[in-house]
Amino acid sequence: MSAELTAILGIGQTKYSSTRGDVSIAGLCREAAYRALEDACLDWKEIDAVVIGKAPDFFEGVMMPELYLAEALGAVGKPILRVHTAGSVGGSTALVAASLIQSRVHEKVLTIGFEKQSESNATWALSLPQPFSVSINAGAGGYFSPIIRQYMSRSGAPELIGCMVAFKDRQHALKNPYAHLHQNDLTFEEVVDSPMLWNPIRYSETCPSSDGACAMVLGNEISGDRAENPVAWVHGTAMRSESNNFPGRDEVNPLASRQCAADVFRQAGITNPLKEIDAVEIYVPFSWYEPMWLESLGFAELDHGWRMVEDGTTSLSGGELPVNCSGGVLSSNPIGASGMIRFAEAALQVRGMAGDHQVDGAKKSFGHAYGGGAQYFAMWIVGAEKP
Amino acid sequence: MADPNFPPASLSQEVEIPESISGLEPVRSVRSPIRLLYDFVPSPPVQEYLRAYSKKKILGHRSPIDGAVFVPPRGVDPRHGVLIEESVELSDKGHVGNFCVTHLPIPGRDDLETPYVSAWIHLDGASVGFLGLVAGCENDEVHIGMRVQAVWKEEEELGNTAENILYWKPTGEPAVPIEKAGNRAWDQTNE
Amino acid sequence: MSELEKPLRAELTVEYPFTRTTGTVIGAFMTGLREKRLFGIKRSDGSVLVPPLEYDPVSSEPLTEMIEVSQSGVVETWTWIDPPRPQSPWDDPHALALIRLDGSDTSMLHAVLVGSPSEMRTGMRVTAQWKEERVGHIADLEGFIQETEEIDS
Amino acid sequence: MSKSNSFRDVAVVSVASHQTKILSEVNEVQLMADLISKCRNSAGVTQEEIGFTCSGSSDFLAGQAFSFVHTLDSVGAFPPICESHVEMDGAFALYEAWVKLQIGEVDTALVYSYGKPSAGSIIDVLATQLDPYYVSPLWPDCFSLAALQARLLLDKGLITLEKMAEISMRSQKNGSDNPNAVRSSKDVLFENLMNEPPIVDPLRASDISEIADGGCAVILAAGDKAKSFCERPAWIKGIDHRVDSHTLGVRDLTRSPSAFLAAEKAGRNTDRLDLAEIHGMTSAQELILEKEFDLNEETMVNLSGGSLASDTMMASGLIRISEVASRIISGQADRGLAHATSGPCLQQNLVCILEGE
Repeated sequence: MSAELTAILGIGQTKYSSTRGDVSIAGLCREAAYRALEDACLDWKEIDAVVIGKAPDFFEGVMMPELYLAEALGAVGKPILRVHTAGSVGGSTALVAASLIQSRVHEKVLTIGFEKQSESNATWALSLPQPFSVSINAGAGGYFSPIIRQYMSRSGAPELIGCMVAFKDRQHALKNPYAHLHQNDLTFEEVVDSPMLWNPIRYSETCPSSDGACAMVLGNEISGDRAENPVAWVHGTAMRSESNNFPGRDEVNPLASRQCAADVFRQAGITNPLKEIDAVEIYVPFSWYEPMWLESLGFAELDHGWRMVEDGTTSLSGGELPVNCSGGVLSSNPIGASGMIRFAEAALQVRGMAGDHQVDGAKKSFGHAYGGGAQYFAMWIVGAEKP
Repeated sequence: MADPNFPPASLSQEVEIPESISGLEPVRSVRSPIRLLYDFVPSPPVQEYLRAYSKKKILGHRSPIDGAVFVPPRGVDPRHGVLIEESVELSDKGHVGNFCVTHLPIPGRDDLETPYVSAWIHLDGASVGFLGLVAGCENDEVHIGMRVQAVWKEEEELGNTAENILYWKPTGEPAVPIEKAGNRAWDQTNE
Repeated sequence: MSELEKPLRAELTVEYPFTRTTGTVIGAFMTGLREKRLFGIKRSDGSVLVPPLEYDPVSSEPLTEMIEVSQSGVVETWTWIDPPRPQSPWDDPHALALIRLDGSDTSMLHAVLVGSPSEMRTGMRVTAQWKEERVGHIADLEGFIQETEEIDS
Repeated sequence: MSKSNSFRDVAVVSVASHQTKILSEVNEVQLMADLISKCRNSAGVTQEEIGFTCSGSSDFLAGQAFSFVHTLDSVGAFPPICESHVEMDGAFALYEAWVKLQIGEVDTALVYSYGKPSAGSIIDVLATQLDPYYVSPLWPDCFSLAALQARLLLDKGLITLEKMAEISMRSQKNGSDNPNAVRSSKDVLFENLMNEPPIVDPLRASDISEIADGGCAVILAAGDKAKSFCERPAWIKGIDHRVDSHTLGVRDLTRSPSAFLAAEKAGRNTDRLDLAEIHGMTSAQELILEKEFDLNEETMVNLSGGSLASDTMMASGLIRISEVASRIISGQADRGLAHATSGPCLQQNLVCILEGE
């Protein structure tokens, strides 16, 4: 028995911004969901099931919000699932939706990730002080900065590589009308001069806090064949997790990341990712993670990922492997949706529907998300042609 | 790709606001604060760990599978998924496995002057690091592999808390070589 | 047991001052509350949903036609709350009920302000009682009280 | 699941669960390490042999964001594992694992879930589950909402206080054989239950579920693998879940259409049922469910005492599945229905039909 071929039939996003003050939580989600349905030329009745993902419920203060959202998302009388796998959740959610098609349980599934961070303060939600523990680590930056420092010392990367990634992604964002940050006049010097938050991480090298939702309609082979708009075909899906803080753990290049990548490339029959993949959307909440993941995923030799940044390989303007053409997490970060945006943007590229940030003739692309202390990984490879 | 400046077609019909309120300043947001109380009781191994601090002792947990020592104790070995019952007393000396210079204030820690250094402290005898503040030297003197020792509160201020350790200060001993520092130590001693 | 031997425990408070943006439909209902008015929204079959949602709660189709409904209605079911939860808008014991307002085809959850459960029964008629100071919040509605005409009859 | 498809044979081959009023000797991570080890050992599998792991838990219940990350320790997730997590009852994690096994790439799955409601106030926590604009700011507690539902049933003559007391009595008597039952009694008297004053009118204390801490672990395996792990696997003949509207004033609260639909799609009516484990927060909800599932005298309901005897939010549904499965595995029963619910007044429901060979 083999898996049912799975197609991405429709994609919908909301304009990411720090506060979507004009909508309710349901309104935000419905905007993305309707755009995805309209792209797929379907309506609620034709959807068999809904899969929702988002980061901690504390962000909006609605526990298990899929219950409240069921009636806003066409799910009444249908199955609805809610996924939560830390920062990778948007990616994992898309993979659970894909598994409902691959298993032939359903024919058409709506999947959506969202976060309305403006309802509260995300930094608080992430660092609720726990009794009896000494709180000295401020936010995710405090956790990831030592790991970045270790990468720098291991690879010998020049100090400004992180700034180069941040500048490149913000330039890419100018070509994506949905991106949160549109910094038209930003200069590289301004990126470098930005205040240091968690040495070596500058403010300019971190992601914004956004409101937003991203939705996709996935379908089986027949619905992919019959679709009016171009579809993307799923060539591989993989997720991996590993524990945190155990002896000998490679935090810079976690084994779970390497194994997840090996699995997804194997499924897609890809032996030389750099040559065979045309566009990449990887989860980069802190700029340095671009070269780190390029190495871990096998797009670059170990300790050489930073060279791809330095020589422009990852730039949309003529690079061999454009990375985060959408502007990436560094330009838009509605946490629960951020992983799904990577997956959706990868699909937009092979559908040829990425507008101004389209990579010409992209045939195969890679979507990626990670979460926890770089412990949770979700990846997919999508193609313009059937696998 | 759809234009984000226009609503999706299905949502393009405007809502008809009743005339009686149509000219008034509309409500755009509501406040709904949430306050939930939890009774936090640490697990027995953590209770033992916290209590030991009042005697200026740091306890770890030793895995029955491979002898790896975890601090603070987690009650389980995270690689093998088995319960750990054996406690071991650890030295209050170790080395900096890795560190972060933070320029942001932490909510609830007004006592910390920024920038400050938080570090993964790898105690002698432990197989993983745990977080601590490094002080007693300039921030830019802190480096991976630097040997440190705990600076404890005064006897009369000791309680059942990890806060008994004010910070970690350099000992001046020769540094642990970078390739043997932090998590890297385990692979080299056990493979 | 000495102080040192007692199990260590601590209270953990998780507290957020959420501010929720409402969108047009919920915002209009909240505006109505501020103005001592109650609104519903028409569903595709012509029935009226109170409080209004921007979508049909079964079909998920968008709803756009808001209309005013009566401030009086019927208790469909109820229970007795004693004591009220610390964060609820009420300090005193009261009934919690599903109330179907005249002109509405669905019921809404709110309090009925009576002194004891013996004063409550399914089918009783109630009418809205408003707070003096209203900001556009579901608790601007202090609750419902027994309709006086019914007591007379 | 649609009827036209033929699905791969997947079975529950091993279960372990624990419930107690207040978990104090160990924390959730240690509890789950113990249960997962027991489960794996009884099937004779190591974590490396498990193709997919899926868990269910709630941050709100734990009072901590990303709480499930810590519990990954209890699995022993190194070498890395293929894993996912739902912020739902473990029964839905089991559904996700069943779907994964249907794809055919892996043959074995570990499912677990846990909850420690004693750490906080579950009735306040559950109020945050409701419509955030109109309902949650009124802080109605879950039992009050269930009481509104019970009164509707009573007013319409669909149930009686006597019927409710019979359900409570059944739970307490059945629970006396179950070490995980927190509230149980061999000698409970019908008159005493009837004479209890209402605590959330019209519900009496014995009509509402006994909140408990706990967890559950289950191993699923497909085809021949299942037979190699277990002499008599509990085959999943059908599994489905559905959701109703969230708005209480829109629903007919005397019914649970999603429970009915899930049971129908899972194939409830294709053969007799020896037993059923149903998940309700009140005796009245159990009566609604019995009707939706068309249960009659030939079916033994809640032999464990059910969630009235011990209700562990996030795990109660998975525990229902494990209770049915363990009775099939041991040969006590041939075919059973297990049910999980979530949301106010039975909003979301999952049904799993299990069968021995």
